[in-house]
Amino acid sequence: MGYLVRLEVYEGPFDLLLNLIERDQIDILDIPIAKIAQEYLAYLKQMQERDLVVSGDFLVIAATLLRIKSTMLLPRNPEFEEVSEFEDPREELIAQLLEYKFYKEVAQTLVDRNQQATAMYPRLHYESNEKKLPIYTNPVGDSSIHQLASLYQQVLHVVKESAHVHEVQRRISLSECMQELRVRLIAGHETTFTQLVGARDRYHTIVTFLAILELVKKREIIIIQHQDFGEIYLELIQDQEVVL
Amino acid sequence: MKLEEAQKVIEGLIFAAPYPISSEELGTILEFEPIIVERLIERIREQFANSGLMIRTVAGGYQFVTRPELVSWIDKLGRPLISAPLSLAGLETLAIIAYQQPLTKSHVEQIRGVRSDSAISTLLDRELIMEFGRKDGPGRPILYGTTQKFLVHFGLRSLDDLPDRPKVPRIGEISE
Amino acid sequence: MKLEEAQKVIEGLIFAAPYPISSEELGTILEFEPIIVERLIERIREQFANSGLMIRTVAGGYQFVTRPELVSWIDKLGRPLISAPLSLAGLETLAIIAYQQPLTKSHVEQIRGVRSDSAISTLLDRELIMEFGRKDGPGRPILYGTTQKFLVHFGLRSLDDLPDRPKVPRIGEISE
Repeated sequence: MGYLVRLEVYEGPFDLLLNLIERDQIDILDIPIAKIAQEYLAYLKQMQERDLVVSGDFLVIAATLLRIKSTMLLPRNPEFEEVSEFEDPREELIAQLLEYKFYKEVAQTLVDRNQQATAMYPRLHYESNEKKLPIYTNPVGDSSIHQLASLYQQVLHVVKESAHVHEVQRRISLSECMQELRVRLIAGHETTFTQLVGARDRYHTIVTFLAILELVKKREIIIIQHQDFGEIYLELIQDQEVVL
Repeated sequence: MKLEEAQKVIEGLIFAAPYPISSEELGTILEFEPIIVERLIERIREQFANSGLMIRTVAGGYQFVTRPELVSWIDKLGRPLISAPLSLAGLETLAIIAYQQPLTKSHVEQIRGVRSDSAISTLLDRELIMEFGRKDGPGRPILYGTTQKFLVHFGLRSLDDLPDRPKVPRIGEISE
Repeated sequence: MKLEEAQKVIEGLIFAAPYPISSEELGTILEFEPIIVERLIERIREQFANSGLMIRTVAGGYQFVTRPELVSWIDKLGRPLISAPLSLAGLETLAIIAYQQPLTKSHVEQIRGVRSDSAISTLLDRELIMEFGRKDGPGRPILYGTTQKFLVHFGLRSLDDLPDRPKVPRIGEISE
């Protein structure tokens, strides 16, 4: 075991390149490729000597550096140069380096911003899974007060009509009501007291109530209430022959 | 440290502490006697007299909370926003409640001739109607009436601005 | 509602909201125009001028926080750090995503020059970035973007608070 020299760890090949450029105080826009390529490769060699894994990303850029270097060494064809604009083989790499450099600086800005932000303590909040009711941003939709008023007149008109009709309606008898309940219970859609009574008049409510009591007495149905003042459920007794 | 400065620090500590912080703890941090801390908290409370926030004493410590009278507003936080139109059933029910308030659900149903539970719960959700106490009598049913929001959204200053009620007798008078 | 009352409600709502609440959301709750809400918040800020608390504008909304100059006192509470500091790789990746969002992982890797799987999964875990759908094209790779938490974490009002991105000069322009 020899002596250990601490080897800088870089975030990636661009990080390493930028570091070499900064160290040598080179203008990033005019990189001496041969020199930088040599230093870059020397670093990779050091890494290998220390059994550090040199990732493929570093090798890709090494290859790029060498390619640029050789392109720049090639004598330029003067005929060619007359017609096409000379393209610097370093262009793409420099653009990449500049872009990376910018984000590296932003990363530092973020560190500073975070420091400022954490100097201000927010209140601690506790997560709550409580479901929230929605807010209606426009609770009446596009209805107007005139619509509301005319709707009210219509409703009252209907009430007035039906009030007259009601006078001549034949009233349902207890046995008819019991029969109606049997049918509705068999259909099975309405099984609670509230549903069966419905929104009808007082007479109908009383008759329905009496009909239910009668059906219980005849052992055709049972009534279940799970808690005081809770909903009352009606159930047909199984195996009971219901005469329709 | 000036008292003013100490007050600021106490406010910050009470606000940021993850639990109700006691005057002893505050005193330890500030190197003050707890009694001084308590006096400073009294002064802070005076300064927050007109704020939506207040310091309450709870579980042996102090804690910033919103004023209890704001609870109905705070409840609205984080609720999803919905802008769906109101159904005809809802509007019809609203019309009846607007003109006949306060009235019970069964009264509405008597007029409309159909069950109105869902219409009424929609109107409650939309905060266009609210409970106005209970009616005397069997079952003490809930009475409903329209809200401030109802007036705002129909552009009415008060219920007197409702277009004239048609000259039709009230439901109770019909059967006579 | 009187303006004084509205101010109290706004203070309460900003305090109680578990996220920075926007003037639009406050406006919806109060049935006020956002511009009115913003004016009222300015008035609240004046009234809190001598308090240990302040309202900061962050992530498109408002939030009560302790004043930055109190930080050394508040630190004494020993409140656990919300999160360990991010690695340089994480910060770099975050910076790229903040500017180029929505973008794919391979786009990030192209800019950084190295694989970024673990940086991205850390940022996802911390909820600083999230998936923003998928890109059309082969493999339909996931697109990433920054979250509201990102803005809060770095105390940014919006993405515009980040430094301007310089135009990358072309080499042709340079040599001149």
